[in-house]
Formats: sequence, structure tokens, C-alpha cells
Amino acid sequence: MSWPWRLAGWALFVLAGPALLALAGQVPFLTSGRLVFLAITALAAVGLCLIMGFAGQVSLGHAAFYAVGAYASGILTAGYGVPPIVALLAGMVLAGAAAAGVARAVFRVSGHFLAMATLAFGLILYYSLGHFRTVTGGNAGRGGIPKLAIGSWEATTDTRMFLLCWALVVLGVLVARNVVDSRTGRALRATGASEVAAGCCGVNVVRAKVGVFVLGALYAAVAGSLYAHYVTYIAPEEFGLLKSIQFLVVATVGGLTSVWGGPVGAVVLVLLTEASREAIPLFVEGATGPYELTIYGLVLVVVLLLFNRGIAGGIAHAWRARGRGGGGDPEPLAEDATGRPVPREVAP
Amino acid sequence: MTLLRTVGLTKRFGGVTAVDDLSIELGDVGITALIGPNGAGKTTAFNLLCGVLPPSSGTVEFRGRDVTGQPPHRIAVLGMARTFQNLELFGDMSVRDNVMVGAGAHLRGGIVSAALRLPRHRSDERAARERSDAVLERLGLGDVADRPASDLPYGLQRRVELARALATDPALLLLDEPMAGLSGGEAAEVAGAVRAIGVPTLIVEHHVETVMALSDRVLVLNFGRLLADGTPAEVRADPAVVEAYLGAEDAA
Amino acid sequence: MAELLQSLVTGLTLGAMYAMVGVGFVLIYNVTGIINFAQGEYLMLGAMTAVTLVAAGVGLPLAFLAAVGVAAAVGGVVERVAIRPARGASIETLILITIGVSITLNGVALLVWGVNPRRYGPFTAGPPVELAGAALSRQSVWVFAFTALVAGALWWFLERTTSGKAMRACAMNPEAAMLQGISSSRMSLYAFLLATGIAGATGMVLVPITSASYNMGLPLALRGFTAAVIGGLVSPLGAIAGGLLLGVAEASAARFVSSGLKDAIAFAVLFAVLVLRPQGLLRLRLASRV
Amino acid sequence: MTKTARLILAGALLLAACAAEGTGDQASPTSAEAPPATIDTGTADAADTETAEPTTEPAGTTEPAGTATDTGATAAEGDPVLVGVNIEQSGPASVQGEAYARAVELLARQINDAGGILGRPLELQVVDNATDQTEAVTQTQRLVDDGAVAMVGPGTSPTTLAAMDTILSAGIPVVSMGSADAITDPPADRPNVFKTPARGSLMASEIVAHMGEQGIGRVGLIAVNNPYGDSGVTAWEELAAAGDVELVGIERFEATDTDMTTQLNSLAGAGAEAIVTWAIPPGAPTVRRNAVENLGIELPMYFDAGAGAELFVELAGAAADGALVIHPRTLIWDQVGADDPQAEALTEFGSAYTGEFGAMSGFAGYAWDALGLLRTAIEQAGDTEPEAIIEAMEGLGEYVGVTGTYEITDDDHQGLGEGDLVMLTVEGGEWRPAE
Repeated sequence: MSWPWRLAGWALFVLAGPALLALAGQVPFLTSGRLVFLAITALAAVGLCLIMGFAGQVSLGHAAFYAVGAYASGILTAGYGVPPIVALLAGMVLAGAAAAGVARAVFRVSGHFLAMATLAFGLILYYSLGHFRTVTGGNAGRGGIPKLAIGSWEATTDTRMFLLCWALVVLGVLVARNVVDSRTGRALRATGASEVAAGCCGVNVVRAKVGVFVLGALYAAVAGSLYAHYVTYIAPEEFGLLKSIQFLVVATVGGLTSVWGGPVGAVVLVLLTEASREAIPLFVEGATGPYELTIYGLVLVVVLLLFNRGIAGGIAHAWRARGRGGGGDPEPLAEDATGRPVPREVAP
Repeated sequence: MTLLRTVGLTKRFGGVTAVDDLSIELGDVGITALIGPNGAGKTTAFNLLCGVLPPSSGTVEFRGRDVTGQPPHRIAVLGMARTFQNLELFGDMSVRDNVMVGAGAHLRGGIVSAALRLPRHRSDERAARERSDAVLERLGLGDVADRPASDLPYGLQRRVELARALATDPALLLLDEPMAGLSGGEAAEVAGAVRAIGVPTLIVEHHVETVMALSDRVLVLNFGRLLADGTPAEVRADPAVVEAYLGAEDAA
Repeated sequence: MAELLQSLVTGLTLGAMYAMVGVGFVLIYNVTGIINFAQGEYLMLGAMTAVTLVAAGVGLPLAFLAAVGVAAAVGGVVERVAIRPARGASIETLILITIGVSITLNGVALLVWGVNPRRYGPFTAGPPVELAGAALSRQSVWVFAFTALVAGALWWFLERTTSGKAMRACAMNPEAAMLQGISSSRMSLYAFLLATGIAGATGMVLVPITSASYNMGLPLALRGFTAAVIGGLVSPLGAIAGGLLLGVAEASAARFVSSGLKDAIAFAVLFAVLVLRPQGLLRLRLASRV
Repeated sequence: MTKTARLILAGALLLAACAAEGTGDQASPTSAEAPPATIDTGTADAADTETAEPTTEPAGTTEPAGTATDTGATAAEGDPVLVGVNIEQSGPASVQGEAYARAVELLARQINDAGGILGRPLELQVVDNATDQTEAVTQTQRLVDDGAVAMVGPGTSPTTLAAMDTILSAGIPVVSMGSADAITDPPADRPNVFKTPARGSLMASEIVAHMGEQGIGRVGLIAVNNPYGDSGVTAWEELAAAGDVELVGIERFEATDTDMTTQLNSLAGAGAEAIVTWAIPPGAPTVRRNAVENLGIELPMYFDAGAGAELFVELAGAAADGALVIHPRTLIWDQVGADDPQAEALTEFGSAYTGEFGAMSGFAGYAWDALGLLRTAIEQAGDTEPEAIIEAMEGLGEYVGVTGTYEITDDDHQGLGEGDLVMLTVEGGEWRPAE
């Protein structure tokens, strides 16, 4: 794709944040708080896309790293008065170390087994958070966490918090794009195509996978930290299996093999589920919770059946097909081993 | 000077001994051919050399270092590159990206410099790209650099594999039947290219005549054991070889 | 001694529950390659169906049949509507589809039955059975009997019947099975019917112990899966052995380490098994591959 | 006006973002500087002015004006008073959520039949937070954005504590049904937050008082492994530290567990003279059943108020008989004497609730009281301004609810005390005051 398109795509992405913010309050369900959570989820999901789409590792324990970030921030700031930004970095270091350890242990297995090993890791951490009360506050959780502050700038309002989160999402996507479009990214795609050949070309497969797994965990840690500082209270239930599944849903619906999968998935899912939540009572009187659950499940199944590349992946694929058909696309998009496209930029 | 030395290299699969007590030594010049009847253990020997399979016993020494049991990527970084009998291209990636994977073998910049686009990353990328483009030009692949590797005709795909191996800047090139499935003209082109490269090469080949013409030295493997070792002329005259291999072929 | 025995008895009862759920995972995984995250929901469907019927005055045997029927019918429909069309999709897509099915079934159950847990009494009333100082509830005896029955019936089905052998063939080598004229599509449907039917029956038998509620599925599914993995994820009998082992491990952890950490320990066992011995802790001779 | 303001603002943001150069990832921080404060004021304005707009027709609204005009002698007129109800209609705490929803909708209907609040119809906006902390936050915000003058809920401790920051910055009066003391304590830091369930410490000390009469000193505690159980563990650890009771062991179980015999054995083996269970159904009745039916434990067994109601009896079956539950009088609403100060309130609530839904729920009373407190405070304030309602709440004096007689002050945003809870037991499947 030529550079004006590429630039337009990025500009559109950057502007999507302020545009969403302008909609907040206009659309009944789109509160500013929901936008903050949307951005936080998107950020964690970008990391999951890297882990799953590019390192090819199914993770059902992403919330564990989210928890590490949140608890590092919560404990260090509320308990020891550490400045939030330092706590955030500490959370990243801890999550990175944990991810490296898990990755080294877990990459001996693959496929379903890997998914289950990450799931087990997430559950072990979840139960431990509830058990070791003196450190974590136990099931009752931990409050009194200060708002995020960088120097004298404080994210006291939702608007500030959202813009900060969105900036981090943009930055996160940029970093992910850089990695995908680098030696490591090529090495991982090569590994997907032929592990033996990649090894014989000097690709250290394990190191590349561990590296991406750690990077993906860092996204989750930052997201967790943002969550802790936004809500100012953390408790284990926020970081359980359901959260991991939520990240997985967002990333998969968005498109695992696209660095845009996180934000696209988060926006689409929130809009879709909330809009259907608004719409159901128009048809069924007094419909609440249970209907939402059912609709959410159905939407998930249908989206997965219709777009098995995810939405961002599907768009990129369609764009590429169009480009090929017209013969006007000089630089074809790369694809990974399973034939799913690895777009370098999204179609505007 | 010795480039590669194996001592008592052995590989057993269950009850079958695919490579049996193989001890060879390669200097750092010229083209050596490894020949033998089907199932003689040539490809297994290759896999043992470059670390794809761990040996049951014996050692491999490459450029003065014991690399026995080392993973392939470490041996590759030391300077051993290979191609595959059944092509192992990264089919969906472009030809240039295929070659750049090889060209990245010696780069040290990791995920961090890539993520942050540090100057290190830029210079790395530039170096890898320049080297790749040079190799592509040299092998006449410049025009197809941006096409997905799997879109190319078979002969060109063979050449892309060779380019990818060369891009790692090898000290030793292992070619596993590089002419398999090629027409006579294409095979001659590849032979010419291999000659021109000038990197020490160990080549497994089925076309006995091509090999004899191309090689400086010939190793003959039979039932996993080294049967003969010498110049093409010496090997051709060796009665054991004639009986085990050439003779059989002649009869066929 | 009596206390140790009590932990063992408790553990085995838990384990029998996990085992029955694990069996369903193995059946579906072997034939279709899918980890069916919704497995626990079929158990819930069976339990809820039975509880509704029993409350309406239907006898236990009829409630049992209905539980099996409803669970298997839903399982069959799900296989045709949601699983079959996604054949060939990536692992994560398949996992997510089963998760989506699980959420949907959960929501539907909430709509149909509401939030409150319900229960009926043990199949046979009476005081617990005494075993050398350890108490074993009457319903636990029923659960053990049911587990043994399912194990035996499965063995007979897989080893002695044509359909069972076809299913095993399909699990071992789908291409070869296809050449033999075995339809993998039909086998996938059969595996779902069988696994969800067993889940429905299990739910019905468990109601006196666990109560029945719309959200009972997931925790049991997680442990059933753990049981299946410990058993190597290839054989139903392995899953049963894995379930019993997991139950005993959990009860022992609660008794001798900390009841607050028992689940962390149970999942640590899963993690260790997956990382150290992905082929499963138990490779029983008798545990023929499905 | 607000809409135009917001459109202009959106335009400004877009421009700010466009002005930033390059690929634009630096754009967002730049644009974060100027406008944020205005947006929030905009939202707050909207909250006050847009209540009457038909476009904000919320989900799960109970019919507001309709019923009132039909039946009421004093027809409610004017803008409805919007009260948000943020509860757990799905997820792990949905058992409570259902009872809460029933109670508030029932009371709202009664209020509207009686002429509404301040002569205006009461409109409830019931939202489901799915027992999810994130949802608890966004749903709270949503209610505030839609113009709720007060909020009932959330219904559990973690959902309330997660929403706390939003609640505090919104400033509207909130009455939670969560159990944790941290919801209302210290009131200075929680100026607009109240809660209806009794403190865990109050329940625990009432149980200890009862034990003292029986000469019981050594206690084993078994608590569900979630925030609810943690609040019980904390309360008992404090009592033990103060020397009021000896704790021989603390055992935990997961909310989804189905067998607690191992934990019960440990406690019995440690020499407990009584076993205290801190859990809600289905955990609490399972503990009782395991102890009685599986293990034949004959120790006295105490339960906190969470064990509540018909579910305990239904799920524990015959084993329920003899269990001791510390609870508000809601479960024995039809057994209190006419001289009981709560008699009238209990009869009104009990007959209405059981008349509509059959069995009484132990949780329903908390939501009933939450809405009742807010209604009375608004009436007293004569206004729907947050400060006025809060001031009225703190000045209610003795408010006779169904959970107990609340004395809310600026020092105590909970308000229940000694005498509000009674020790109940089950006899033949029916709740009775214990000896």
C-alpha cells in the first residue's frame, strides 16, 4: 500500500479516540468510563494478538499478567507511596519476568495443551491473590489506589484518562507493527511456515517466541496498571478466567493476525453488545441480564463463524484481494503459515 | 584446515541404524559430494550435521568447536547453511523476506530495538536488506523479489532456497539434492551457480554424472556406513562402490 | 487413620464427578480434535431438566432419561449448527466457539430456570454408610455405581460394537477411517451425542450432592478437563483414573495444606502435568485409546 | 445547548489531533491538555437537565406515571424522580440480585400508587452489573449520566468498592447492599455512601453473645473463599484477638464447591465446640448438609445472615433443622408481636413480598430498606439535590426499616446496632426465633 493510504489509516486510527470521546454521552450507553475500559481492554488485546497471531501460542491466561500489573501498581502506590509511573514500570518488569518463566516452561507443549497450561497458570495466580491476604488484600481487595499521575499531570478526569489510554493504544499498535515488521516478526512467520528451515537459517525459535510472549505480557501489565489507577480499587475477581476469556474474545473477534485486532475488537464488541443490550428491551419487555448473556454468546459464535480471520483480518484480506484483482497493489501483504494475512497496514 | 569433522557419528531409529559410525573430515575448500543408493542415510547424515536431529552417539566438530547436540540455529549462526530436498520455503512470505530471514542470522538486534525502532534496528534492517538484494541479484532473482515465494515456478523456488542459505553468509553449504526435479538445463545452471559461489560445499545428489563432474571429492555411503572416500576418479574405480552402487545402477 | 480415610472417601467422591466430566472431554477431543469448553453446560442442562421434572412429580428413572435426552439433543444441535460449520478453523477459533456456546447455554438456562439453585434428595434415603470410621453418603455410592456403569458401558461400546470401533478408528486415523467408508462427520456427531448424553446423565445423578443451578457447569468443566489431561486426554478410562486422582489430591490439599489454597494446588498439578508430562501422568495399559 | 457544546468540543479535539504532526501517535497527549474539564461539566449538566427527555428511556424501567395516575387519589405529576438501581442480575451474585430487583420494583409500585415522591412519579432504572467490577463502574456512571438523583446498589462488596471512585465523584446519595465495612467507613471519606446490611462485626459479636449463654468458647470458622467470606474472617479474627472467643481453626471453600466434609472434619478434629459458617447459598446449606447428613456432627452450627431464607431450607432439606442463623427479623416477619416497633414495617413488606413472589428472601429486605431510606430522605429534603438528600439521610433519626431500626448519623452511615438482629433457627422447615 502506498504511503498516503498508510498515513491516512494511522490518522484515522488516532482520531478515532477523540471521535469516540465526542460520542460519549450522546449515545446512551457510551459513558466516558466505558471508553476508558474499552481502551484498557484494547491495549491488553493488542498484546494477546502478538502472542497468539504471531508467536502462534494460544493463551487463556492473559489476565494473569493484567493482574500482575494491577497488583504491582496497587500495592506499591497504596502501600508504599511509590509514584504511579514507577509502579507501572515495576509492574511491567514483574510481568515480563513472570511471562519469561511461564513461556520457558510452557513452550515445550503446543496447541490445546499450551492453552490449558496458560489457563492453569492464570487460575493459580487468581487463587493465590485471594489467599495471601497480607500482601494482596485477599478477596476483599485493595482500595485507596491513587489516580495515575505523570509528574504534575494527573489523570483525574475520565477524559484525561481516556486520552492517555488511547495514546498508549496507538503507541502499542505502533510498537506491535514495528515488531511484526522486523527480523523477529519475519523469524516468527518463518517459524510458522517451517520450523526446521527457520532453525537452519539461524532463527532461535524459542527465543523469538519467548520474546513475543513477554512483550505481549507487558501490554497486559500496562493495561492492568491503568485499570488499578482508574478504578482505584482492585480485587481478584476482576482478574479471573472470565477476564482472560474476554481478552481472547476481543482479540479473536478483532483479528489475531493483525496488530489492529485489539482496538478493532474492543470497539466492535462494545458497540455490538451494548447496542444489542439497548435494543432487546424494545422487543422483550423487562429484558435484562440473562438476555444480554445469551445475546453475547450468540454474537460471539456468529461472528466467529462469519469472520474466521477476525474483523480486522477480514478487512485486510478483502483489501488485498481487491488490490490483487485490480493489479494496482505493488506490495502484496505477507501471510503467515496458516494462510491468514499479516497486514502491515489496515485498509482505511 | 579442517572445517568439519565427525567422529563415530551414529543414528539409530528403533532397531534401524540409519547412520553407522561415520567419521569424515572436510577441509575449507572445494565441493564434496555425498552419494549412495536410496536409503543409504544421506539425508539423515545431513540432519545430524546441522543439528536437526541429535545423534545417538558420536560427535560433530565444526570450525574447531564441538557442536554435537546443539540446536540448528546455533550451528547456522556458526556458519553452516543448508537447503532441503523437499523445499522448505516460507511460502507465503515474499522472496525478499525469505532471503532476509537468512540474512538476519548474524544480526544481534533483538525485539527491543525493533519495537522502539532504535538506530541499531535501522542499520540492521538496512544491512540485511542490502545483503539480501545482493544475493538476489547474483542468483538472478531480482525481478521476483516482491512476489510470494510459493507463486514462483519450481526451478526458481530451488534458487530462492539457495539464495536464502547464501544470505546467512555460510562457511559451509549443505545442499540436499539441489537438482532434484529440475530439467537438464536448469540443473546445469544450478551446478554453475554452485561452482561460482566458491563456498565450501557438501552436496547430496542423485545425478551421479553431474556430481562426478562437479565435485572435487566424493564420499560414498551405503547402509549408513562410509564405503569410499576419494576423488571422483578414485571412487569410480573402487570395486566396492561399483558393486554396491554404480553397478546396481548400471544394471538398472 | 479414620480422618485420612475420610479425606480419601471425600476425594474419591469428588473424583468420580470430575471423572464423568473428563470422559466427555476425551470422547469429543479424540474424534474431533476440539476441547469442548461447553461440556459443563450439558451437565447443567441434564441437572436442571431432572430437577424440574422431579419437582413436577416425575419419577427418577424418567427424569434420568429426560436429562440424557435433553442434553444430547442440545449437544447434537450445537454440533451441527456451531461446530460442524467451523471445521478446519484454527484452534483458538474453535476454543472460542465452544466458549460462545457455553455463554449462550448459560444465558438460556438463566432465562428458563432463573438464578436460584434447586435440588432433590438422595436416590435412597438413609444415614451415611460407615467405612472403618469414615462416612460415605448414600448418594456417593450411587455416583460410584454410575461411574462404574459408564466406564463399563463405554468399554463395551468402544471395543465390542461396530459404531464404537468406527469411532476409535476415526480417532486413531481419520484418513484411513474415511477410506474404510467411515464418515468423520457422522462420527463427530456421534461423539457429541455420546459425550453430552453422558454429561446430562452425570448432572442428573449429581443433583443431590451439588444442587442444580445455571452456573454449575464451568467449575466442573475445568476440573473435568484437568482430569482428562492427567489421564493423557486419549482414553476415557484414563480420564476416570485422572479424575479420581485429582479428587483425592484436592481433598488432601484441603486437609493437609490449606483449604484456601486447594484449587491453586489442583491447578498447579495441571500445570505441572502439562509442562512435564504432556502425554499424561497415567498411561494405563487397560486405557486403550478411544 | 449541551449538544452543541459537545459538538464544538469534538471538533476542537479533532482539530487538535489533526494539528499534531507525523503519524500522529503524539497527537493524543497534546490534545489531552486543554478540554477535559469542560466535558465533565457538560455531562453533569446533562444529568440535571435531560432527565425528562424521552430519548433516555432506560432499560428495565418500571412503569412510572401510568399506574400512579390510574389508581392514585393523589396523582403524581411532573418530572419523574429517577432512582438508579445497580444490581447483580447475572453472574455469581445473581441470587441476591433477583431478590433485590423484586423488592425495589415492588416498593416502587407501592410508592407510585401512593402518589410518588414529592408528588412526582418515582422512576426506577434497573441495570445489571453482572457481578462484574468493570460493569459496576460503567453502570454507575451510566445511571449518573442518565440523571439518577440517587442510586440503590451495587449489591455486593467488590462491585460497590470498585464503583466507589465513580460514586464519590458523582456525589449522588448511594445506598449499597454490600456487606463490607469499608463501603461506609470512614464516613468522612464516604460522604454520600450508605449501606443497609448490618456490619459483619455486629453479626459476629451477636453470635458470640449467644455462644456465651450456651457456655461455648472454642469456635471453628468455615468461610466461603470470596470477599463475603473474607469479611467474616476479618470480623472473627478481631474478636479472637480481643479475647472474646477462641478460634481453633479457619477453613475456606470455593463458592462453587459441593463438598465441605474435609474442612468440617478438620474443625471438629481441632476441638471446636461450635462451628460458624460465613457464606451464602448454595455454600451455606451444603455445609449444613455435609455436617449433618455425611458426618453426623452434632456441634451447634451458627450461620451469618447471608445463609438467608428459603434457599437454605430448600437446599439443606431436613438437615436445615436446628441450624442457628443470626438475621434481621425479615425471615420471621409474620411472627413478631404487635408491640414490636418493626411490626408494621415488617407486615407491610412481608405480606407484599410473599403475596407477590411466594417465599420470603433474606436478601430482599436490604434493597427494600435502601429504597425506603432514599424515599423518606428525599421527602424530608423536599428536594432532589444530592446534598439535601444526604443531609436528610443523616438527620432521619430513627428510621424503622424491615432489616432493623436505622440510626444514620454523620458518624455512622450504616446505622444498625444491638437488638436489630435476632438468632433464628429452623424447625420443620420453618424459621423460628431460637431459644
